[in-house]
Amino acid sequence: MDFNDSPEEAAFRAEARAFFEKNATRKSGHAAAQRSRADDAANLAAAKDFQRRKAEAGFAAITWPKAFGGRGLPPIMQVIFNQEQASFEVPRGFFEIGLGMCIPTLMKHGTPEHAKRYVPPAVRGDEIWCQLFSEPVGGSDLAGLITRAVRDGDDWVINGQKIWTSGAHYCDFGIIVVRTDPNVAKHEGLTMFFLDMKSPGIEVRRIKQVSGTSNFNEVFFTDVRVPDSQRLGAVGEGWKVSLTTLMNERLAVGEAPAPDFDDIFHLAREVTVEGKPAIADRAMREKLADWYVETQGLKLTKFRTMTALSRSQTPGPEASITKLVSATKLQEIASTGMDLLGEGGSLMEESEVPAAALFQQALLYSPGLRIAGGTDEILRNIIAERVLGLPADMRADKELPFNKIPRGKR
Amino acid sequence: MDFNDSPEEAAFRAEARAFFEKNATRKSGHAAAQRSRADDAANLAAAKDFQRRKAEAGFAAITWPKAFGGRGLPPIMQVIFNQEQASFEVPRGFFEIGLGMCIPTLMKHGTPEHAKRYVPPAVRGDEIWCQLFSEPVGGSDLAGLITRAVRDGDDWVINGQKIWTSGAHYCDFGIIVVRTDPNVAKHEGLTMFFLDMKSPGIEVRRIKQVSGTSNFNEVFFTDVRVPDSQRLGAVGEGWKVSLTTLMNERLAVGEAPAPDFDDIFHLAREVTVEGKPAIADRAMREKLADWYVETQGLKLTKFRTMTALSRSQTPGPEASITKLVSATKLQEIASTGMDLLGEGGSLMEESEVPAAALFQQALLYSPGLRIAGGTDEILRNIIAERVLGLPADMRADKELPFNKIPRGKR
Amino acid sequence: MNFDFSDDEKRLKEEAHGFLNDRCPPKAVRRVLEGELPFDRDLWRGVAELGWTGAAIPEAYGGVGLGHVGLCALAEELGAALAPIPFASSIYLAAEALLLAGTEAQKSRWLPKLATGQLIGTIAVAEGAEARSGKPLATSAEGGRLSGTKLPVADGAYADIAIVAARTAKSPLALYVVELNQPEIDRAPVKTIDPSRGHARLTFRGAKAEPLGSEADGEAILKRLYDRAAILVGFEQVGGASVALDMACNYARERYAFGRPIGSQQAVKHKLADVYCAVELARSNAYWGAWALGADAPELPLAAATARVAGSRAFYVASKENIQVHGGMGFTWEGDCHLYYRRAKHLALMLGAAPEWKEKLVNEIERRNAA
Amino acid sequence: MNFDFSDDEKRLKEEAHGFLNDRCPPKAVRRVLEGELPFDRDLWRGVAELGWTGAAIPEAYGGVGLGHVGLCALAEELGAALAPIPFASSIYLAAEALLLAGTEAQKSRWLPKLATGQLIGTIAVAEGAEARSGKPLATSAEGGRLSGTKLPVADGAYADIAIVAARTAKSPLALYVVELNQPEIDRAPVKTIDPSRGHARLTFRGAKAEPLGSEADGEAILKRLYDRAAILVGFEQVGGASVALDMACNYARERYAFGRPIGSQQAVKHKLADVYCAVELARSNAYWGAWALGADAPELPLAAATARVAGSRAFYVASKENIQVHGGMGFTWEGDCHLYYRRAKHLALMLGAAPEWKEKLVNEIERRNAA
Repeated sequence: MDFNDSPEEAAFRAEARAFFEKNATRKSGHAAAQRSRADDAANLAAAKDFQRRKAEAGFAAITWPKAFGGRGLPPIMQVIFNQEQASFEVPRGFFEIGLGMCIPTLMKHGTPEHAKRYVPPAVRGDEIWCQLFSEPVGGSDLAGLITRAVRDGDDWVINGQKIWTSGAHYCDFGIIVVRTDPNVAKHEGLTMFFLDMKSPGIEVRRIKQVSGTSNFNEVFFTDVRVPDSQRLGAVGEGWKVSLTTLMNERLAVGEAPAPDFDDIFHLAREVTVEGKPAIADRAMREKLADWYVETQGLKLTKFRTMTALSRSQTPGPEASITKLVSATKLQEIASTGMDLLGEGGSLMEESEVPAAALFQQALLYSPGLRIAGGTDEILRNIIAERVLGLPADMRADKELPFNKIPRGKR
Repeated sequence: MDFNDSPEEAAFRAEARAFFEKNATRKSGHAAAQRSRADDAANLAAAKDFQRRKAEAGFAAITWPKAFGGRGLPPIMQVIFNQEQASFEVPRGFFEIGLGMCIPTLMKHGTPEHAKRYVPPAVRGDEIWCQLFSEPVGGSDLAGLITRAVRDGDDWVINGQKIWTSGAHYCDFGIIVVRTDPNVAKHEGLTMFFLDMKSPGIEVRRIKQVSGTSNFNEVFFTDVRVPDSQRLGAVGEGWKVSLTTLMNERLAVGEAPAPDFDDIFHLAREVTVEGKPAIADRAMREKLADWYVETQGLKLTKFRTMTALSRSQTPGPEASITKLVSATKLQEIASTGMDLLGEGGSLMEESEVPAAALFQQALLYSPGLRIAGGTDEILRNIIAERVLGLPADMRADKELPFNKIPRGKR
Repeated sequence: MNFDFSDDEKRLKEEAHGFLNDRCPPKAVRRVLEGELPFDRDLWRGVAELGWTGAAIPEAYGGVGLGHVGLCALAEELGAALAPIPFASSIYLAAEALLLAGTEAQKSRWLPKLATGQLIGTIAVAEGAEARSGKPLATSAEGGRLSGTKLPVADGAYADIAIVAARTAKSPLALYVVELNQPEIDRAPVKTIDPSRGHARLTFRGAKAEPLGSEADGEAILKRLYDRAAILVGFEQVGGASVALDMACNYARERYAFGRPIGSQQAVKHKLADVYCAVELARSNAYWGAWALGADAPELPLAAATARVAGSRAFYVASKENIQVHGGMGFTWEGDCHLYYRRAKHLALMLGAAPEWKEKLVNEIERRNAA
Repeated sequence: MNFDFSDDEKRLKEEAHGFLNDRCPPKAVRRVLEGELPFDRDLWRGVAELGWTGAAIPEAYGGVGLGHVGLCALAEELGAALAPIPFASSIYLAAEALLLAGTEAQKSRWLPKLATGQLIGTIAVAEGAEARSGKPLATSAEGGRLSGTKLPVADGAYADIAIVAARTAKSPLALYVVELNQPEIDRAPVKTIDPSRGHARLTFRGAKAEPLGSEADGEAILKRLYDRAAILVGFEQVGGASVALDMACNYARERYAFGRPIGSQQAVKHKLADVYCAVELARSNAYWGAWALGADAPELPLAAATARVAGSRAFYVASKENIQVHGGMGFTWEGDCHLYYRRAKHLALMLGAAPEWKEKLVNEIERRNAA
């Protein structure tokens, strides 16, 4: 057992670090800074600029085949790049979905012409992509979607509504799954397309979240025309195609944001409770120990995954534990951090509150972490079925034509 | 809001207390003593003697109609009797099932002759009854039982096996549910009988539990003949009849045995950890507070139930929370109590270990509390469906003939 | 045995339920949450007209003299409705403080106006976010003049009077009644996790202040006041928790996924069964508090701590899992789930957080065992 | 990055798995549990012949010199099999103590015999059930003679030597090597929660004892020894937890109720998913411990505490929920579930309970942050 890079890995790490030293600022202090990720114009421009520099330096598509402009390196190299990146302030949150999910789907299911036209500008950051899968009726039942596409000559005409679409308001293109046949079983009547987000008939509305930010959108489709040439995969094969995308999502979904163990540990050292530092309290110490065990366990589990990657093995759905464990931990840490302040704990004036009200803000965004990208319940199902081999839930919708499935009032 | 008895209740309480003062010994100290309830011959004889005295004093059938030899009092009076009883050392564990479940079923579904023959000796403690419902194949799926009864002239011939039968080894009679028609749906092919436990073809084997004691039995039936006159309810109505019995069981299932809050509180005051009483440790204090809140909450919930009873309202399935909460609490308390002792915590020599190894013993019997009389999972289903009105689980066995229901390997 | 509200109290509770259903739906809470109003003045007038503000204030001081158990019944309904009004500040804290420690003159002067809702009262103890620090109070009183800063003060921006805790030459904590409309007091609204309840920073620059109770007794009065308020807040928590649980159950019955109501899945059913257990334990413990409050029983401090710990947990758990059951919709600003989640955490902190109360609880049991 | 066992270690682990499957099924554990045998002497001979007892003992002292990461791999398999042999006492504790603090003469005298399993060693620290009391040791040493009582001592009834902690005139805790077959030592078996591992009371009445390490260093050596042993026990815990989880999953797949496997119910699935998370976190933390042990890294005390807290929790939770999934059958003596439950709690207590290790963990982080 060791934590050492192989010679190739060490060389790549050095190259990545040099890139960041040249193109980004090293993080100082801890926490706080990593929070502000508003998707405003200034941040978008900065992100596009940084993406272009990554592309020019050969870091924008590390694991992709050379044929698509990638470097063809094994996945461990991407992990190493991300590790190095973690020490720097870099723009984030604009390209992950496009490059992590949409473009890989396009590369696999699109034509060579599609790839030639769309991959290079996506990699350079000139064009941004979003993913239009979830719908209000669906929730965890992703395939229960009802947005329709009807064939009309060489086009398809889309009507319906998508939701939880990150970045729809600034994206150039999107991939979308729609129902093309409601008379067959749920998973069999779906088809995938890509489309121009500026197409007539698309309306984007931002969703305000509990935390007050708006990371997601609703997207409404009224007679939106998409040429059949923009279909990805066969008609009726949309579910299978979208599994490519979702598999990539699962790898991308990582641990919850700060505050984590380090933040509450520092808070407990700073905050005074009844005349003593909070960390002197044995009840607090036991909680800290429990969180450390989880935080460290998740970090080390990632090292086990990296080991599999660096041996060119494919890591399994074990990674599902990361989000499941860390989202709940985040909510507990946020709540406990506030409790340290007693009657003052509910204050949210950044200038008045320890750690600039990080814990208060986290209380508000943590519930979303337990939902987005697979709820706690879905993740437990994935672990139970795919890792532990337990039988699937009984299905009420199995083998029924989609339009015969009970749907309730909302 | 008050905790006072009505004048009738106060008079009955005084009468009950006088009975106990005369016929039993008041408890001293706390915990420990209440544990030993071996069902040996000496304890059985003492229990029969005490039951006879209860019957003579009019306390053996407080709520039963006068026609059956009861006093016809409202259920609150039974609660008051039990409250008074709690302060005394009395033999327990022999008559609860017979008088709480079997005889009420017989009174409701048997003939007047049955009642005349069997009720008085049961009330006086001369004859003891057991309940033969559970089977190895069944578990929580009580109605999934496969013990068969086949009609033969005026008799039925029973073959099969029951399990988890408390007291089968000393009982005189039992009530039994068997399958009389495997070709109809699960709940429709059952019939209930009562039988003499000394009938030829019955073999009783005691089950040794994890805790080392044997409170339960397996009972094997080989060509056991039961006259049709001992049928309770119509052929095929066994499930409905058994619901009478089970409703009574649910009311009888109470909180878990010691150690409870008081015991761990005293332990924490007695045991020294790192030179200080364990109770000085803030981590321990938070746990104590949590358990107190649960213990007190359950006790007060019982007062709410009593209030409903004393207003002659029927308490609902809310009582299910008692066992659900207290069984888990018991296991936590047991484990934490042992942790206070560190490396010495696993010792079980009663003379060496604080509280005479009560916590160690509890660690071993607590898992049974989370299973017997309805598992944690069944209780949560009951609360969700009957209290909160959530929809039932999807049923794989619904509307199938019993012998077509998938059954697996074990 | 009568461990329940009386028939009269139940009737009062039902009336309150109907009134609040009508006058305080979630969209009324939202108007305060979103900053349209500092608090719901119409609702405040309404509850005052119904006599709720004077419910537990003796008739001699202009109240209804209904007693504290009745006030508990009202508190449960106010909590269920998330009422965006200064009820807790003015009634559970300011009026109760005057009842506990005021002189005859103080009671006669302030209570009738608090009873009718004409005046709004509050309490000002914390001095900044680090309210549990146990550091000496920076706010000081000398010669009837008060100086220092209090933060956060619930309803501080629009309250008329405040009970203020200050250090004096002789006492680490003495209480004062302070009229807030003085030029020597600055008030500024501050952001908290629950904007449906207004909070402010109050800066005193030699403001006039009148002692409440003796200087030496300040800490004892405050402890007793908080114990009593904890029970009333406990009922608000039980009320809020019950509604959050109901919302989750309703949604779980109606929302379909995979061709069936999500509430038929054990993951949802069992989660909600556990929430139900937490809520019922909190309710029973709150009832104990109501009894202790009504009877002024020696068990009051223990019952208060028990009700508070149980209530804080129940509302927090119920509101957090209500969001989870609602999935993505539960996390939108437009959905109402977050109103309960915010209020749950606010109430769990307002009289001090769970660790303080757990400590009080165990202290109290030790004290009773030693006695 | 190579955060996994090496191919050689994996091969060793697989061989161990096969051997223990064959030689140490649950019914072998049961023979010790039910008092038929004090420990499984055949199995002990078998593992000794395979060189496991000498795995981490240097070749110079008759061992195999495989190193501690290899020993971790074996520990996981021994834990999975609930091996009813004095492996932990003799190897993780006695042999390791000699390696850490023994003189050349002591090492040469004892290690070769411990390495071949010819001798059985153990450690005797606790003095009665209240082992966390922090009271001064009652067992004392003077002039090479030891007096006092140790209880519980794992494998104390049949071990040949023990490392004994005693107070001296100069030190609150010094360590001694003691041969147990002396007339001045009484040994009596005692009951514990896990009878598949024998324990005894040892009474020393002026027994001959040889100092191990300097008197002044006793506490430091013991701490270091426990840290190292915690990692090895951590692997036993991960092994045991994995088997308990597997048992539960197998049963849940095969056992039908209501016409379907119970494992298709979310109540069971989600419970086991949570157990899986606990086991995987424990496994990853144990790997960190293995690395620290192999590299003798400065992180060792922190990694040890982390592995211990995670391992104790994982095995306890897995074994307790394994009973629950098995329902009534899980609670019978004949069922094997309780073997894991007993062992889980025994291992969680043997080097000190979770609260002690959580305290060590936070202390260690504070120390590292201060540095």
